[in-house]
Amino acid sequence: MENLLADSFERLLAQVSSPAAVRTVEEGGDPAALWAPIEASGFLDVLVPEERGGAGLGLADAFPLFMSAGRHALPLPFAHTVLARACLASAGQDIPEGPITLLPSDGLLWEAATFSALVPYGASADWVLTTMEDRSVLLPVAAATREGATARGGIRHLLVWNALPLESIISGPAQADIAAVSAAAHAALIAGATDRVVSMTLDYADQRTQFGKPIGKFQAIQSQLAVMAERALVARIAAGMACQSSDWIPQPLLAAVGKGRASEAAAIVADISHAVHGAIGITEEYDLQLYTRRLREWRLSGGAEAHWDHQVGEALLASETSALSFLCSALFPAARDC
Amino acid sequence: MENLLADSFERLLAQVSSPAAVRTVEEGGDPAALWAPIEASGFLDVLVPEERGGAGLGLADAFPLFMSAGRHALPLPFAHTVLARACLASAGQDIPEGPITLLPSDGLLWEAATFSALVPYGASADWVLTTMEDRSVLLPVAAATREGATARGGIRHLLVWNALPLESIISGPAQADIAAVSAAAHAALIAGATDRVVSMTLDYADQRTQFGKPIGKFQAIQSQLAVMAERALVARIAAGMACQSSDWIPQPLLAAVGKGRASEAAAIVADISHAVHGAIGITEEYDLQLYTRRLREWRLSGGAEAHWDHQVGEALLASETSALSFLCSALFPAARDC
Amino acid sequence: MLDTLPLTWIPEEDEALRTEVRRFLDETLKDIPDDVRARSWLGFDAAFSRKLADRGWLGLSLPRHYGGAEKGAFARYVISEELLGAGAPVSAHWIADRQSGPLILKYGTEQQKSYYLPRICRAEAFFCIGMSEPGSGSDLASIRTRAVHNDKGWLLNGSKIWTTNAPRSHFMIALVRTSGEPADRYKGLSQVIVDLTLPGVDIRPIRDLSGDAHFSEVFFENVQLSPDALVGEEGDGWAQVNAELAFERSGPERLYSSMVLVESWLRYCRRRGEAGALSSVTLGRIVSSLAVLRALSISLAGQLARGESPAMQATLVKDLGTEIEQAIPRLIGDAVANDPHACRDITLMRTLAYLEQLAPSFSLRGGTREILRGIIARGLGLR
Amino acid sequence: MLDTLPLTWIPEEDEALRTEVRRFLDETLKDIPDDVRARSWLGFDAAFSRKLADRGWLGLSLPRHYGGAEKGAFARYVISEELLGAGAPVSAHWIADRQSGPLILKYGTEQQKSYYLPRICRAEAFFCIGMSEPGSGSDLASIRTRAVHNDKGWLLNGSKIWTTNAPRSHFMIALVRTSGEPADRYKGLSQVIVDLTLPGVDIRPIRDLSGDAHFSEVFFENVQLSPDALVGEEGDGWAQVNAELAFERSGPERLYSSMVLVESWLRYCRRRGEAGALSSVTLGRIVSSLAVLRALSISLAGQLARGESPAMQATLVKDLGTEIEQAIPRLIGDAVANDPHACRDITLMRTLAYLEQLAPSFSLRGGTREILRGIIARGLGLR
Repeated sequence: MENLLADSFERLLAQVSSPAAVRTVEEGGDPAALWAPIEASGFLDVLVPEERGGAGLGLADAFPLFMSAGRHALPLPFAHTVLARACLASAGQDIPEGPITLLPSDGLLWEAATFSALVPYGASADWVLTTMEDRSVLLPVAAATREGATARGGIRHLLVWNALPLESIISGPAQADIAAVSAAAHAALIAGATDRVVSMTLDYADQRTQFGKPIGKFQAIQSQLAVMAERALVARIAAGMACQSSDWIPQPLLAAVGKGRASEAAAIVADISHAVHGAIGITEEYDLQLYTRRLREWRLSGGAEAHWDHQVGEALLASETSALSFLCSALFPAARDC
Repeated sequence: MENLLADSFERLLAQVSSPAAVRTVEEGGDPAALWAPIEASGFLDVLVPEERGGAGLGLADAFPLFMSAGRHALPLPFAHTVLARACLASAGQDIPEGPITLLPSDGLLWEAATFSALVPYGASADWVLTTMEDRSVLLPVAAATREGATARGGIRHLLVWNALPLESIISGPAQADIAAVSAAAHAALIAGATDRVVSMTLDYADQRTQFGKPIGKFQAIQSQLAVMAERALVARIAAGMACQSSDWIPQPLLAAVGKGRASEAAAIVADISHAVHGAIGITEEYDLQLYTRRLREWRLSGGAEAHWDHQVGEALLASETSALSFLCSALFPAARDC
Repeated sequence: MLDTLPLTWIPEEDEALRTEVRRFLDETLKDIPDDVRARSWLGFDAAFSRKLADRGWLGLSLPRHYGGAEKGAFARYVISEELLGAGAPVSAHWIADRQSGPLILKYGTEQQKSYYLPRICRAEAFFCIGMSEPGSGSDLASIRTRAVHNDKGWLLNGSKIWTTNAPRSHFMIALVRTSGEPADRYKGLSQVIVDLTLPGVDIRPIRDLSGDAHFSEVFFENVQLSPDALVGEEGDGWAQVNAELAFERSGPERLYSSMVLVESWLRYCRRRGEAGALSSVTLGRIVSSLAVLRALSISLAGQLARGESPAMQATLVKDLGTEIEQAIPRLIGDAVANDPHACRDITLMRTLAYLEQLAPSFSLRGGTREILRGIIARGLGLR
Repeated sequence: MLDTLPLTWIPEEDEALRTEVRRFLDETLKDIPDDVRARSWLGFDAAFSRKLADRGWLGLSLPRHYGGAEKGAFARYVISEELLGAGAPVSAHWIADRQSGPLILKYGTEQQKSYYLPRICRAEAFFCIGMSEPGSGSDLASIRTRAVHNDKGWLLNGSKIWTTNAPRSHFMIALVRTSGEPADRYKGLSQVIVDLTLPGVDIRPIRDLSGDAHFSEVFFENVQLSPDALVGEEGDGWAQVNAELAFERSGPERLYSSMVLVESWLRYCRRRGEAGALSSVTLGRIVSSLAVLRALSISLAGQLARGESPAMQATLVKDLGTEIEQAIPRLIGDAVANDPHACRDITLMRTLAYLEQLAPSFSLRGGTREILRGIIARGLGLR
């Protein structure tokens, strides 16, 4: 069943999240046209319990959908919204329409009488789900000023609220560690985008001729392509481990492994893909940059490799087991039926 | 004149510090036979002032000699002794016979009623020059128990003194930051050994045939050899900067740059040389391992790349200049005539 | 390419072996210091191998009537992980248990199976593998050692180099030329079992840079092999060897070569109390990388157990595994030396130095990185 | 190989220029944010270039009677360092000042020199360079653009791609075929100066991933060049271009592409007060690497000034320079994201994102890394 689901969503995105549509949103166009078919498809509720009208699936089932969002460089917070809706549903709260992004509790800074946050998908989300003092909070983006926090085409924005609308406070306890939830989502997005970048690069290496043969025949290029494929494989498996949960909440340590390794892979895959593509790869009209730009942004979002490796290292130091034992238990998902 | 000096010392070491002689000392043989011609040559006093019977040269002049010691994997603390003798001479103290190694003040640990230290050349030195409470101290190795702190053939030892002989205390103030002095010496040793390893590896790549042609003709091997040559060049220049001083004391920040970059290069050059050599490179009878083993030991001695990079980073943060300005002034040796 | 590696779980009954093995190793190895344990699958201890055999932990996947336990691939996986993680001296039985036994089971005659397999399970027959020859290196097609069919069987002449454990093994499985010329490349190669006590076999140990003599050069001068020395089909040697390589490239052997150092350093960090950010990041990076590779390796083990041949994926995992195995001593060295004078743990320092020296050899087994990347490139459709 | 790069000091009189230039830049650039400065030598500002010309800082090494200052190579080195380090928008005059002027001085006729050089010194003649062609990439020998000698001079047909600044330059120095066929490889190539206002020249900008349009494709359809369009000898184009490359590969341009980001991040770390170990190590690693490369680059500048041709060393430095220039955004990204929610410095984040996106282009200029490593291998005696 998951494959049917995943294939169907992949087809939907291949249709609606075309490079042209991605460019439109990146250039400040209204994301509503891109969001509407996604909202209408019902995929946003895959993790919402059946009794609340959702599909009642687990994070592991949603993983291929998140990868599709990455594979098509969807400039809207699909994965984040799916997780936010699961979170709101599990708190028994109403779920607003529109794209929702996620922000860990320490992401919101209170300073000089304003709240501010660097928000992934700040450019296209309507809501920010975060936690304050152990309460889930849904902040309306419309009430904030926003400013791009990346170079052209970036979707991470700095949002600043001069006052928080009180009606936005959800009267329920926080449901999960949003940092981990968001890390798992980003890892899956990276896995999807690396998949796309690898296949574009292999195609290019096969077609592009230099010195009388396809560049993919040169040993030095082959070596780079092998490294790229290896890292894409690591990102894929690491993200899969991060999303290996039967409910919607990832195991935090696995989310850390997933985001750390996927982040490292993101930079390596992006760099190699551009090295192989040469000048064409950095032109606006060639699509590669849509995916590599997103890879770089997702790598940094919520912490890159050093941040997450640090979490894993601290957890091991604090445990009392051997490294091998930690690998076999803490760093491997619980059996599939859990 | 420096070239005459350097050539003459290089010839001496080529003669006395042969692979066979190095192996003898590494296997626990008496280093006296190897030390005698070096002591007799007078090179140990190149940095001692003329009025004390030395050559009165500066560290920059000694740099090529230190490189020679590295190039021949000399298992005795030649560079360290040269610097220690300069230090003792500048403090107006007597200079004992025999090889002297260097230990920064924080290298000596007082614990459980003993002094202990991990000492480079602990296997072959007679004396350890260190500082205690701003005093230069010369500790006799004979009074300590010693235990190898590396794998086979390593010359770094753990020395433990149950009591310190009082007569060893030199009644003079400390003359220099021994950590920096030792870092500059190790950087030069690494530069010398990488030079040797690079030329051995290039020769091998030219001679060894696989799949019908010399392996040096394969693009993937060429790429590795290029990286190796680049890193050897970095080690060489970095070490040269560390040793760019007209007296015997290096500029501490340049010593940090030198040891940090040379340490990074040491690991890369050693790894690539072995990758190119294949199985033959890790045999005892092939000489490559004499130099790569020393490279790895020198890399760690007194701090590897992270340690020294940290020092440089902290210095830049604490300064009030731009990074460019720091590069142009703090991280470049003062003009040659200083 | 990437769709074919699903997360795979080790069955509970195999996982359950772990506790028992761990308890046995804790007890048996308690006096062996880390710098000796670091040799792990280069460490030779025939008595230790026999202890494992006594517990039924050798030849686990072999049929019961040959002395095996008829367990699935994952039982061996669990035991291997625990042995390697603890740095147990497994080299006496390792090749027989992992490669030679399964090879004989798959390709051998009934006579070969009933002779060799029970001995392997009892740790009475230790095997080594003869692949490289002087001058051949990665180019195995250039093999010149030749077994000529004669009326008594096969007459063997030539030599093998870099053979692990030859002086202490009972048998070698050698890849030799039985027909054709070196110019025929992979055609005409076969695998033969050589009894190393036969006249004409001369074994000369090669010391490695750590002072150990795990390697040897083995010379064959008119060694008369019996007719049943041949394993599998004459001329199929290259195909048989490659089928083995998929196992060799993706097993736990390809992840844990530096594991004793990780454990040693971890204990040191805990004793010091405050590890510092660099150490935490390094530690996290190492175990995160290993965690992902372990998941890949288990997935591949599952595929191999189901009879699939994920050769390209196995090669990807081997290349990644080598990378982290070789990076570990470099990374830990940098972290330990970050506080350059703090460490008085001589055993840790010796373990570190040993693995720094030995790490280059990790990319020699199972193909150099250039060879592997060429295979990957082909797998990606590039040549 | 390694003996030939002695530490070299910039003469005091040239070093003295630094203070003046720095003061000028502090004042002139004070309102330009870091994410704009990050474009540096891609930043186009003709008025700024004219201000530099007014101060006598263009064409520094050219003879006085052509409008230059007759200073040594190091005066330009110092000024370049300060311009690049500050992220000054230098691209208008950069190629004319660094490459085209010296080229014309070396190979040009008296007429060419007295026409172009004074204009270059006054920032009135901006140049671009036409090398790559659609489909040629790194393989410059496959050039197809052709200038055919006719009675009015040279008739130019073909196209160039990836030309920086073509729409805003007055002239292009193009490498074109004047005799032979592409199969003749490097034989028959020449350099010609193309007045970009001539009929038949069609320039189509190419937007890059950051939204800028520094690159262009330039088409030539029966463009009639005058007889003195040829620079140097007919057929010597390849040799002339390679002589230029040694300069291009080892100058300060090859170290400071990410320098504005380093400065921006350094200020951020200082404002935060406590940088953390990871940031200190990263910062130290970056500036240490740059310090060593800067020493190498200065040594090479000295050799070039003395008329030597350290082509292989220049290539080593270029490859090392590209490595650190490309590593800087990756390293700083990891360090900034280590405290993932702390940074509210939008300008730093934009500068970082811009350089992350642009960094791949750093290995396009002056030869891809594979090309460079092939040159190094030849220099090492390997082919």
